[in-house]
Amino acid sequence: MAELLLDPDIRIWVFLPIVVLTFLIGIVRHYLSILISSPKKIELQQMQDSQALIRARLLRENGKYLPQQGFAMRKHFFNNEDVGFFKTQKRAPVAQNPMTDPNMMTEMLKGNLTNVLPMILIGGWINWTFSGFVTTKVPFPLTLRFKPMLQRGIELLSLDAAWVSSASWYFLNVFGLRSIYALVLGENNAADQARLMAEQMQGPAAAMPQDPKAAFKAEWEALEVCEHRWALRHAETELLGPGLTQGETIYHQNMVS
Amino acid sequence: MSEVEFSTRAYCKVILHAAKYPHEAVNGILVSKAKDLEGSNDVVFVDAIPLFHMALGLTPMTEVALEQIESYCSSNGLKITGYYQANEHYKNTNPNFVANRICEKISERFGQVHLAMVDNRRLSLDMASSAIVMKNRDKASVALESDSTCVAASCLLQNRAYRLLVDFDNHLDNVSADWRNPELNQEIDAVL
Amino acid sequence: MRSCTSDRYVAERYRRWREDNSRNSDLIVQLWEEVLCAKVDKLGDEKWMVLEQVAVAALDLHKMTVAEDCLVMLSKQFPGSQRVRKLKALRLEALERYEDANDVYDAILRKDETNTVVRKRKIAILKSLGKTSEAIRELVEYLKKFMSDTEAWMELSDLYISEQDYAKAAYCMEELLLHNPHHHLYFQKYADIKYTQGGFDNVEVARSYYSRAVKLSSANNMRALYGLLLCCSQIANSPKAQAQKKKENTKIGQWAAQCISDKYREASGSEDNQPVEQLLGALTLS
Amino acid sequence: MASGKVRAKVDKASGDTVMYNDVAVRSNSAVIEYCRTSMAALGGSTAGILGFTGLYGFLFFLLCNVTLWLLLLLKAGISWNRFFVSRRSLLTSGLFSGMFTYVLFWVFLFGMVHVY
Repeated sequence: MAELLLDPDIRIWVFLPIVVLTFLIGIVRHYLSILISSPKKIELQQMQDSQALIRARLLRENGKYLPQQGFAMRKHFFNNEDVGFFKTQKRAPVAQNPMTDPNMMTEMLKGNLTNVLPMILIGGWINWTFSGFVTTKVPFPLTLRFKPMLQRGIELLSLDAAWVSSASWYFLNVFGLRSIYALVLGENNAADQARLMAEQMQGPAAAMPQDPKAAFKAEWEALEVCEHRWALRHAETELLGPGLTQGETIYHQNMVS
Repeated sequence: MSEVEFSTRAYCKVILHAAKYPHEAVNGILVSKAKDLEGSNDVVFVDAIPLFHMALGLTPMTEVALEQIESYCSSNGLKITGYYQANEHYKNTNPNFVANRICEKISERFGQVHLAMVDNRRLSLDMASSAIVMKNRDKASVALESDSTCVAASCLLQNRAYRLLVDFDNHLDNVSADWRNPELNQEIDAVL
Repeated sequence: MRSCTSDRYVAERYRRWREDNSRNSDLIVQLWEEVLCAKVDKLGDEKWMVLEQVAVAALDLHKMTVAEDCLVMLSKQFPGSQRVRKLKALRLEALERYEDANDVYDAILRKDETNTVVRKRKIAILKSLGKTSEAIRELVEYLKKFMSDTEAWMELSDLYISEQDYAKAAYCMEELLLHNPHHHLYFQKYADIKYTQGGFDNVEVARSYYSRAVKLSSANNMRALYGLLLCCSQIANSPKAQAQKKKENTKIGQWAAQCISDKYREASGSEDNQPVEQLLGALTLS
Repeated sequence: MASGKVRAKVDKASGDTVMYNDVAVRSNSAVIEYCRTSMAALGGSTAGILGFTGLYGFLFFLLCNVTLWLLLLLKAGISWNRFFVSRRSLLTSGLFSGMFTYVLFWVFLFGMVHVY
């Protein structure tokens, strides 16, 4: 196959700048989002609901470590028909339209401002500035299937699939620098476009506060069927090993037989 | 009316125990030489045994500690004659239910028991005067072994000797820490 | 060069204390005065956290000048911050101006009613005024809203103990067990409370929880071992217990006693520990 | 009193319940993730500069990973089970995300040095 010779200037003016730019843009995004994001304000009611739900869940999971009475008292507190927490606390269904809440609106606007806008702008700008270059070659052979992925922006049928165009190189960087951001900026940084994109796909539904009424109902049901089995019934036996009571059970068996 | 006297060792330990845990209530046991007590109304506390700084209100570990101290005393010619407590509250010097109950328990087994409360307001780096108040029915008066006792206590506080002090809670956390405080005893003797 | 490493080392220790929530007030202030005070600017962003930590420690030791220095620096940097306001209120508390402190806390709560720290401070003021029963009432109210605040449950448990209301104290400890069912200290403390409460059934419950604590700590929790021994000896000596139960408890008690004396032998290095042996003799009953 | 949340897991071999400190486990795995990313970046750069192509590059990646794994085991010592839940997951977890970083650096430095 004929080797392609690239102009070394492409290396200095296209190949390298794309890497540096993508990296720096990520850093800037991180700090920008810190700058303009405001701490989320939580309503007292919301907090109480979520803490009650946590407590009920823990009761279901770890209730076996309590004595029978302690468990029954708590279950009564949550689930009693007349005075139970889940029965008496009435929560209005959450408003379906986020547009009615001005707080939500500004939050969404801010989110868009840091996520979507720069992505479109910078992606477009890079595409426009550095379009049409063959920048590099991947050091391993690839099948033709990869051609549209790696050679965006250049339509050369005869070009080997291993060559990478500038636009594709940019996208490779966007996704590949992910773990480097984690290294440089720490976990949970805002520079990660790929993660943000995934969030965008799911749409705003996931960001909506959960409906406490439905959650209470679900938790009530789960707790209703939860039976108490004391995990410490044989605590001593476990401690001493099976020797202590096993002798006695064998004895009983002998008695029966 | 009987006279109560603290030896330097006992007094310093009480003070250091209160100083080691300034944010918590502490308590402990005071002991006297058994043979000094015969035919005399006066009590001399020769040593103090710091007990707890956490969860004073719970009995199981107190029972264990009293058993251990009792057997230690009986094999060393000592006798439990007193109980001290420093409250969590800065201004409060009144014995609470813990103090009363432990005193009752002790007096059931060993006869008369003196209850000493530490007055937190009088704890300071220079320890000018005795910081101990007796809270018994017969209102015994307190005396210290000598004038140098206060000086010794202040010296130890400034040296941060309370970091050496081991109470029964420390002992339960780490069995090799000795609640008889041999190290601290040496330190106290050295200061005198 | 040396000083540079040493103040970095101090900052490292500070960070560890912050993360562990340990209250080493005297060490913090001592290190601050000896090492960090002059070089605080080198710490970068961590400076403000350190200043807050030192301010609280200094208030704890009633070193007002140190605390005020920190507070001045903090309020210069963060003029409108609620967190700094809270520290200022803490200073008022240290000066025993509880009314003023309470006013500041109320003002913060009006702005942000979910601020749990401030709510708890208000309860702490009640406690430091000696109004235990009021503190309990307020804390119960607080817990109705913030049900999974383990720290508050712990405090409520201690308050109930100081009021000798062991049944309620035990209820609070149960809450901690729910949150952290693999921690031996909670099991041990729950058992302590149950044992203090007294009565045959409670002691039996205490025995189970002590056993669990022993198991979870791989027999390293001395309190749990002693507690197990006490429970067993009490049950075995009780007239209510049946013969088989007595036998079983004697056996467990002996096992616990064995563990305890092993521990002591380990610690003292083969030398026999007379008081302990005597004690075990006294406890392990007929 | 308690430091961090504790999680329990039943050990299948002995039927014993083993306790984990959740916070500690998570911080350990975060540190491992750091090591892995750095290793992938450095390994990728090395492969690019040395000019490995095709299969050799991927073999070099595996080599790097195994070396890192051995080094970690060496560091953890005999008591590895005090720090990590399983030894194998130390090798396999995050292999793919590491690969992405590796390939990026490999392509980048290969391009810089050998293509032009």
